[in-house]
Amino acid sequence: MSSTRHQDTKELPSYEEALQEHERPPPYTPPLTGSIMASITRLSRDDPDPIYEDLNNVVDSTDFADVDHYNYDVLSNAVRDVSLDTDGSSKGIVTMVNLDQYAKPGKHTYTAIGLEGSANKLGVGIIRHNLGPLSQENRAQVLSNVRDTYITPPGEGFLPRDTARHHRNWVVRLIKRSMEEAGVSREELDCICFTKGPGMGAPLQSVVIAARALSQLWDLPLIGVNHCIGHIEMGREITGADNPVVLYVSGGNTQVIAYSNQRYRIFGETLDIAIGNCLDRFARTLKIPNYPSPGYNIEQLAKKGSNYIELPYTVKGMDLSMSGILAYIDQLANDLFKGNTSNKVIFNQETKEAQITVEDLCFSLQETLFAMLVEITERAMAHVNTNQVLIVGGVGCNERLQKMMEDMVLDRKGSIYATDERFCIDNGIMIAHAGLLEFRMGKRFELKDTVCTQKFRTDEVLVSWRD
Amino acid sequence: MSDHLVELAKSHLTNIPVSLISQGAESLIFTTTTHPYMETSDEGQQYIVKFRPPKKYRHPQLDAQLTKRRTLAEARLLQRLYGADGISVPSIIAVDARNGILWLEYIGQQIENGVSSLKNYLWLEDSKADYESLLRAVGDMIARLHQMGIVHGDLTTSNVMLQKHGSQWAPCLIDFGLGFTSDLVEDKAVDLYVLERAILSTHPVHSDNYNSWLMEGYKKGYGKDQGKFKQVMKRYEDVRMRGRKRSMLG
Amino acid sequence: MPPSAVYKTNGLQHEFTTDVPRDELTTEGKTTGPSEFVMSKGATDRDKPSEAKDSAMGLLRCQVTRLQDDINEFLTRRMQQEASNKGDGSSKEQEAEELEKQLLDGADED
Amino acid sequence: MTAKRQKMSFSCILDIGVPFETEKQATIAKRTLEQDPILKPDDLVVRYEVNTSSLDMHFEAISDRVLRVAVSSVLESLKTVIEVIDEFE
Amino acid sequence: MSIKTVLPQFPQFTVHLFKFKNVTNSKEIKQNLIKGDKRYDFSFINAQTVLSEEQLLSAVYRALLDHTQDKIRTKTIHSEVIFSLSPTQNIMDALRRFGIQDDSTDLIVIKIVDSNSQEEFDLSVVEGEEVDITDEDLKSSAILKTIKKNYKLKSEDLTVLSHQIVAAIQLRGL
Repeated sequence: MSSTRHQDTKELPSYEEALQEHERPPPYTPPLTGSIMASITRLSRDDPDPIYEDLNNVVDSTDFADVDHYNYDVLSNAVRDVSLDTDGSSKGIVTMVNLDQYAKPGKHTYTAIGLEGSANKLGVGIIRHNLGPLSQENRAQVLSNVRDTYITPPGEGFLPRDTARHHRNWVVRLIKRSMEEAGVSREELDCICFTKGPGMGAPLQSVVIAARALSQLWDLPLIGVNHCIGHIEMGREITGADNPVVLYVSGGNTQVIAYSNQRYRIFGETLDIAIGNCLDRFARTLKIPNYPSPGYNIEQLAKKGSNYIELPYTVKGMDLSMSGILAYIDQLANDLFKGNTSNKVIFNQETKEAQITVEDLCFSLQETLFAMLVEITERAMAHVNTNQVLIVGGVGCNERLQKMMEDMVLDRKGSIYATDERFCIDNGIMIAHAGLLEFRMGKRFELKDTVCTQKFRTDEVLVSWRD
Repeated sequence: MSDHLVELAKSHLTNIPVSLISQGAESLIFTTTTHPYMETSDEGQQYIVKFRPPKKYRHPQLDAQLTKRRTLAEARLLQRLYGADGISVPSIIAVDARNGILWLEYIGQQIENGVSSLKNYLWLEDSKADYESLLRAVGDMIARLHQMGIVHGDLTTSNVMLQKHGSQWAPCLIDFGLGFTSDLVEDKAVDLYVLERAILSTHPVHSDNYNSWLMEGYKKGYGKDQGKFKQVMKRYEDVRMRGRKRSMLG
Repeated sequence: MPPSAVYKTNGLQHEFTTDVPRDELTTEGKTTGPSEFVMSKGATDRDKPSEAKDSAMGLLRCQVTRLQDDINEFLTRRMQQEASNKGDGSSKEQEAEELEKQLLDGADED
Repeated sequence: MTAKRQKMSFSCILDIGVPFETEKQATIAKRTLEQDPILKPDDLVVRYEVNTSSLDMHFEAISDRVLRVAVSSVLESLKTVIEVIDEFE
Repeated sequence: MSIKTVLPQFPQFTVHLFKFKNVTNSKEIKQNLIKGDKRYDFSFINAQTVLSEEQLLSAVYRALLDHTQDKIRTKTIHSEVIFSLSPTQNIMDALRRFGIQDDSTDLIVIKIVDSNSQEEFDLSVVEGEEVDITDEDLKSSAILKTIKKNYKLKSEDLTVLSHQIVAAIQLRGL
């Protein structure tokens, strides 16, 4: 059983560090301890701050720039495959579809740039495919993958207008950085991929503007990509999961997906709010920092909690509901802060002392929400008869969720696949990868078809590149 | 399928030769030809043993709570539904709640692609099959369930088993672990929505037909009480709208 | 010729030019910073636009920024005037504000 | 005094001219900007034209507020286009 | 005539079931039971309240399960069998409804013994006529009205009714 995650994960800031970081006045200086996440989120920073320069050097030497063709051998650590004795489920992607019918004569590779900005992360990545079907032996190459995150003060969510401003003001610098890191010239590119949706309207629009201008300037076709499909295809490519049930968990989405008949079909999903949204909103109630991400800080607090408090548990078949849980735990937190000693769950009725901490609340929230996620995933696995699970989306980085999923999958003798921060959290490379698959199947977008859409269901996309 | 869970089940089932037929999300389903207390006269008669193992991934407190709650909820609902007019569910043979075990009447038989669940039967795409009347019958039965104030909680085509009544297939509802009693229109509407979504994802090619047949049966199942039916329908449309309108941010 | 604009309404006309020396121009607009809301919550602006290159397009970017500021300020003054003339926060005004919020922050597409 | 809401006229008009170096640049800007719908057609009309190397934009709105929001939004995007051209042409 | 059976999950116990008609000493049996006379260590069940063998064995199963899990509510396994016939948690009520009455003439007698020791027992304490214990025989002495009242059931179909009774027995108190 190899369940090692990417080493850098361990160096993420602790909750206290994150807190200190946020209280520090401007100008922005990332924490010294921060490495992979801090560096990804701030890779584009051309701030002359020496600390930041150091950080870039660290990243450059270990992760990105010194490996010209950054391929997945480096990444095999990031894959969690809990049962190696499985039925060859990690054979990789074997496809009968001809992905090369539009290949340019004499050219042996395809290269795409991807632009993502559907929420508060702006990402640009460049990917390369060789001719032929993708497989363990013929894997996609990540040439660069840079990201910058819009961060708000503790207790606040992000407004679309400010997020859009962030994207607009960074997008050109990120594209430039991405091209430089990849060492790719514009002549090598085959297409420009962008997120068409789903997501927040203004941020999506701010990014597609750059994509359209670039496409005309370089005379390259545009490919609009469904954000969720980007997550799924990148997850499959990175981990080698062949035909998994996909748990897609992020700030805006909570879905259990499985492939059939050229569509990624949604078997289960939230009936109200998304998991990431639920965690973010609770983080706001607690007024904990949004850096590096609210969910990450809840995870750190939860690690220190131990008292389990019973919360509502609402699973409806393969669907689930979270708004009731959020309302309930918000109330508990508010009673705790206000010292409402009549609350018997929080306060010992004899001593009037709090018997529950903020850490316990985070712990209980995670235990309850994740148990629900694992349960609906398992139900979908039983329903479609598969024993592979792939976790994608920002919340997929959560180690507790991954561990719980692993425990479930072990009981089914199956395999779990997850990626680390670079691919779990919204990024440009997944848009490049999924877009390139569409490109190889001959798909092209006219300018008039590049208007972004806030609502774009996963099952609307015809998955032409799979059998 | 996990061996240690099977061993655990067997440790609670001394002298009962069981064979695992499926591993659902929360239970292992075994069949056996040994009745827990009756002498079996009929050779080949089978019984279902449903075992809810502890879930390692869940916090022990939550796990104990859910396992107990669901074993009992299922048993109680089956007790209420068994013998009710126009409803078919398996009968209870024995309950070992402390070990999470339910003994149930065996429902269904083998068909070309596995057990005779509605899911497998629809997957056969049998041109001679009368899917329409079958799905109407399922809708009708769900309506009766709802009129009794019972919500299934996990309506899928896997959870409808088919039994031969003469030459006709008749539906039988199973797996009430997520079921509960409720007379709220909302709960019934969500129950239907969950089914609609399951049809959509599991039987995408014919989902429109299947869903409309189900709904016709559901309407008919309300008999004279069309007012109640309309209330559920109205809320069902709301629930669907919520589904479509739901924020779909990345 | 730098970028320019002409505003017209009910007989009134106003012209905007951006014929300003290069060193008075910047890519950082006065009216295009972070929202007041987020600043009031203690945000710091880490997301200023990149500085303009010393190129024709760099200059154009600065000029458009200036033009945008001028137009925004001019129209804002007119809106304030109109509001004070009317003397009440009429429902039409609220409706308009709602409209503005919709454009900036998005709304349901259905 | 009628309860019926009066159809408002497009009384607020703004014309903007942005000179690029080449017609190609102006065309890229036009084609990039004109795809996205801005507000409802009842509230606003926008037209883009390229005249030699100049991008000419014409806005008609029912109020100053609508005009301001629309113009500022288009100019925000325009700045991105210019930056892209500046950096990658 | 009688039934001797071992439930597969509880091989350590052997279960004997007998049925008597025209019993004349029910009052005496009941008095000795109350006194705790060891010779009367049986389950004496009012046969009017029993519809099927399934009902009886289901109660035996329930009693043995609770016994082996250390969860019995009454003093002996034999009184527990009678309690197990009941759909409610009230022990006195269960004994009154399902146990022997002064005027009982149709009796079902159950004896559970250790399979290894095969202890002897003496049924001569019952003065009556032993009969077969098939479902047919059980039905002949059953009073449906009483049974339906005891279990609060309405079904006319006796197979369904019997299954419903089993469910009530299995779910008591859960």
